[in-house]
Amino acid sequence: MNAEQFMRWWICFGQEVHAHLDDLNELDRAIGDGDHGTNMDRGLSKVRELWSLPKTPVENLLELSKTTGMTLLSTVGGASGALWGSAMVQASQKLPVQGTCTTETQIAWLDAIVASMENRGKARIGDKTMIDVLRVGVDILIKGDPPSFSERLNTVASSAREWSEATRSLIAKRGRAAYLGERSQGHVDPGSFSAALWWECLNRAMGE
Amino acid sequence: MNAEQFMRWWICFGQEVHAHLDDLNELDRAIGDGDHGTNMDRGLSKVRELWSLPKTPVENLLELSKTTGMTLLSTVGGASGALWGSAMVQASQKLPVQGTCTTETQIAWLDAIVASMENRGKARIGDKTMIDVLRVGVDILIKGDPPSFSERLNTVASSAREWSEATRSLIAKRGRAAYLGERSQGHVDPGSFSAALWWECLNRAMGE
Amino acid sequence: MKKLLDRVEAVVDDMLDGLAWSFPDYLRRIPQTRVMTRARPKDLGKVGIVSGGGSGHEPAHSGYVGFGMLDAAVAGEVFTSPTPDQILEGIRVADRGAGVLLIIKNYTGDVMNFEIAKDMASAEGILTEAVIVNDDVAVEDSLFTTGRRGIAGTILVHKIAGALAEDGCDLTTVSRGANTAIQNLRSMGFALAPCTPPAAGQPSFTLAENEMEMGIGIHGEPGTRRQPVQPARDLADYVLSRIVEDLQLKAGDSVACLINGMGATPLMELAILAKDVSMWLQNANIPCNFALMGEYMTSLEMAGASVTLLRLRDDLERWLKAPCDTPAMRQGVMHER
Amino acid sequence: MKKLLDRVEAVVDDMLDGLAWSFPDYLRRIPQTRVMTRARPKDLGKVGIVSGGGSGHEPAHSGYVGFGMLDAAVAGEVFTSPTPDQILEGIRVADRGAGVLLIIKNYTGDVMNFEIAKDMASAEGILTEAVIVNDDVAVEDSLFTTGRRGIAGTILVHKIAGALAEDGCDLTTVSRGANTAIQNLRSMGFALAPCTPPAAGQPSFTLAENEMEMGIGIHGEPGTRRQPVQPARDLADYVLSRIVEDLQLKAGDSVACLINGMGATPLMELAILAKDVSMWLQNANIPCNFALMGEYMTSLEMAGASVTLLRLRDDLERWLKAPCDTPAMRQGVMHER
Ligand SMILES: Nc1ncnc2c1ncn2[C@@H]1O[C@H](COP(=O)(O)OP(=O)(O)O)[C@@H](O)[C@H]1O
Ligand SMILES: Nc1ncnc2c1ncn2[C@@H]1O[C@H](COP(=O)(O)OP(=O)(O)O)[C@@H](O)[C@H]1O
Ligand SMILES: [Mg+2]
Ligand SMILES: [Mg+2]
Ligand SMILES: [Mg+2]
Ligand SMILES: [Mg+2]
Repeated sequence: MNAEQFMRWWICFGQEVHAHLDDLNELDRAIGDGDHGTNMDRGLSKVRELWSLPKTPVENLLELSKTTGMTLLSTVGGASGALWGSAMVQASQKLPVQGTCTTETQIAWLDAIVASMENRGKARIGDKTMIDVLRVGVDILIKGDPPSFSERLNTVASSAREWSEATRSLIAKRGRAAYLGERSQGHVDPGSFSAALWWECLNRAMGE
Repeated sequence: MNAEQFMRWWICFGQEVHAHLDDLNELDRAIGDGDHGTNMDRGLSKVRELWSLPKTPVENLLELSKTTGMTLLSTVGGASGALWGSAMVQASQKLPVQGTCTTETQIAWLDAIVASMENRGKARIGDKTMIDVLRVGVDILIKGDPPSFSERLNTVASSAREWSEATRSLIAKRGRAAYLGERSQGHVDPGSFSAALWWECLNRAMGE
Repeated sequence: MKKLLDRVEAVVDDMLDGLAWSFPDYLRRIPQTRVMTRARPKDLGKVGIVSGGGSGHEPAHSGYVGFGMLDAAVAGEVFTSPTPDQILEGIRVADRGAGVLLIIKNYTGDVMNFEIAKDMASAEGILTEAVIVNDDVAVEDSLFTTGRRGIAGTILVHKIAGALAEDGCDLTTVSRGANTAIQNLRSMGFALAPCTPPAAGQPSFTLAENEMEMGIGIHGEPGTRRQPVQPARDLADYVLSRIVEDLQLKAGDSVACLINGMGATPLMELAILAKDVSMWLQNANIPCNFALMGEYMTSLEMAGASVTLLRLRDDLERWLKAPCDTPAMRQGVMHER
Repeated sequence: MKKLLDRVEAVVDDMLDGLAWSFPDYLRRIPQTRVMTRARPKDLGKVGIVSGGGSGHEPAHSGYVGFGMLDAAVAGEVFTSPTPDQILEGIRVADRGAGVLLIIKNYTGDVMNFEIAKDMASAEGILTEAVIVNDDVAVEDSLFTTGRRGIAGTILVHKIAGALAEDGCDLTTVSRGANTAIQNLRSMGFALAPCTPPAAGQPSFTLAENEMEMGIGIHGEPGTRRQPVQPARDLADYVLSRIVEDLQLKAGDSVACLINGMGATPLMELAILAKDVSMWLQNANIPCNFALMGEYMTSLEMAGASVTLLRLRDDLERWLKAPCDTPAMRQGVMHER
């Protein structure tokens, strides 16, 4: 992954979230407080603004991950802001300060992102959160089968919405939806849906 | 007028107001605060309760008028309560403490009721209040033409709703509707409508 | 109609009991009446202050019973003025030997019922004076009609009269102070959504999604004009222009300001309106030396607000800032450091 | 959506400016932040108290900034927890050299953002402790999920922690007192009508004319159960039964009680609920030694209410009754005679 791919990826993520703003809010209205789209959109558009400044250190992946995290941390708010923001900051240490990073490094970094979220949010697969899409995806990338990274990434990106859809039948254990208990069943978790968009954009950015 | 007629009259008035509860509230909702029916009904049902007690001094017209007034005063509230209540108390002095009263006395007493209202409320004919129905009626009774009281009363009772209806085109000068200025036009004054019911019941009670 | 209540016909009684229970340090309900009075009566020899009106304006008026404001508040049915016998009870309990001031909002029903009660009190030998609050500039002032309504500005009259009375002024002085306040007091309100009186069971008027009522009173009645919904800034501009014109306020005049919610409008929106009001006043070079923002005189669950300005003079400002301790308004030098 | 506002994207900023203007004796907004702090900072050497959360709960939390309660309140977007950088600003200003207690409502977002800010503050050498309020009995308490939510009872934790801090207790003692309060605190709420977050522009849920939501939180979300509308008395009975069972309250135990409006419910209805609560407690022989009734922790213009009980011990009662002086809560021995 190089810096340009990183930026294309996150710009795409911001655009996709913006395009699905109402969908994400609607999902959150059903089992949360209706702001997931607004939250993510607020933060991701700030991330983009950041890069339109002239002085961005575009060649520093560590810095990119860290400032992306800091920006999300200070603009998104809510559960998603804390999780995405602090994960991107913490995991940034895995990335190089110069040049591209290897596939192994990228995977270790992605794993670190999700691990940081798991650590902070205490959610496990099946708790009906974005972890249901993020952890499953990272584990496929880690497993090394098929051997081609881009193929695995393709699989993740093309399956991510299904994983998100699969949260529908679950009872939420973490996040705001957990307060609804059984009433949370029958609705897709909003954070899992935005996480799917994230995988899709990564795949797109890496393929270009 | 004898005591029985007095009581039949006011019981009729209470029943008619109760039957028109929603109409009166509806009229008041348009240009007031929607409670004229509820107010009058609350007071008039208390008046009836009073007479179902065993110890009512039924043969004392003065006392009847006064206790009717006191009851209205302490139960109706609002503009109508103050006007009807204090008028009935004040005018009661015109009535005898024993036996029936003559037509002349009755007319003087009715005039005193309306005069008391005019005095307290400062409304004149044309101000879009119950005075538009009460003063016009009393003046016909006073004028002595046609000579038969019951004929004049008939005229008053059969015209009263028209007088009330005629308030529709007026701009209110007194009471709550006055705050609406020109917006009060096009609506019948609620107090004028209940006043019409009062004339109708008096006519009915005197004819029986 | 969806309301949190038990018996429609007993809302006022149930409410008064609930208020007395909630504010035991402040309020007592006089048994068998609808009069709320101070838990700790004012000193003997001081002027008593009585106000009241229809219910549905909470915290007005029982919320202002206490040190530095009212001695008794008389509650009528919802939006219906109280009856003279109840007002008389309030006057009796408020009389500490120096007479009683009645603070009446200018509605025909209120004025007449209070006047009748005043006559009754006089007949009992209780000295009384009455002042009539008519702060609503939405309605034209005229001798030939009912004149202007009394609305939220009434609270500031309670405050000022209460301070004078607590100071030991005599009835004439207290009454004169209240009238000075009234002469310098103007308000105007608007509604974004109507309210539903419990007994009526239906809204007092209906509005389309983009409509509002300008120039409302406090009894759920429609205003003087229906108009499209506007941003808070434009509403502030309109009502302040009307008030300032009516008061003939000039740059440099200082004011007190009350931003009052009508019931359903959240504090967030009132605060936004307050911001707009503050900027308007600043632009007009009218310093605000005393501000109140919150729900002071409501119309059940109506959505909307009113703005009140009181032109200040040194004495009015001093009385406004004097300490008071009531369920709904508490201020003092308590914890100043 | 009909709201009194200017720019949907700036509601929080406009509100904070309006609050600062309305309560100049109490509040300052730290420039460029969403932190409200005391106009007169607490004495040096006393523990600072910081709370906060999404906006839309006004007067929470900035309404409780002042003597005897909070030193800083941090406001997030509507119904969205504030971000760590803002919370850190609040911690910095609240630190008077004796450390800072964070009072957090138990929502994933709030807890995580406050925890991140706490880490940042520690990195700066500021001593911090955090307590998590989880008073909502509508939600089952469980280690394997998020646990119970924090709702209106939070105000009583502010009060108690604030009193301890003002008394000069050290951070551990203040934190322990707050936790004692939390352990004895339970609440439950219900909604008769939803609210509309400004950015969303539509109600968070819809209800038929005869439906209500039982067991709501404070973010406009639906409750744990939809049910037909019931009289206030039955609602009081249900929520009190749940609370009393969860707290294992026995006859003779004394409590503090908070009857809290969700925004659009008028004081009249809250007072009626208060009456029902008072009668229920009296029948259960549970004396109430301290009552609050009004809007303390709202959900924009949601219609509904919550009831909170705090089991009292001598110390808790003393701290609850200690003086405080904030925009939304003022009590003291000011005018006692
Ligand atoms: N403990 C957690 N671990 C992982 N993800 C979580 C956790 N809590 C919430 N989430 C995710 O965050 C999403 C909600 O984000 P958002 O609506 O922006 O925040 P909030 O719930 O504070 O309003 C949920 O849909 C869920 O996927
Ligand atoms: N000054 C007045 N003089 C005569 N009648 C009046 C006056 N003010 C009001 N009314 C009458 O009272 C009626 C309203 O009564 P009601 O609704 O019971 O009282 P309120 O206006 O206090 O709610 C009006 O329709 C009008 O006929
Ligand atoms: Mg959300
Ligand atoms: Mg009326
Ligand atoms: Mg009325
Ligand atoms: Mg949120």
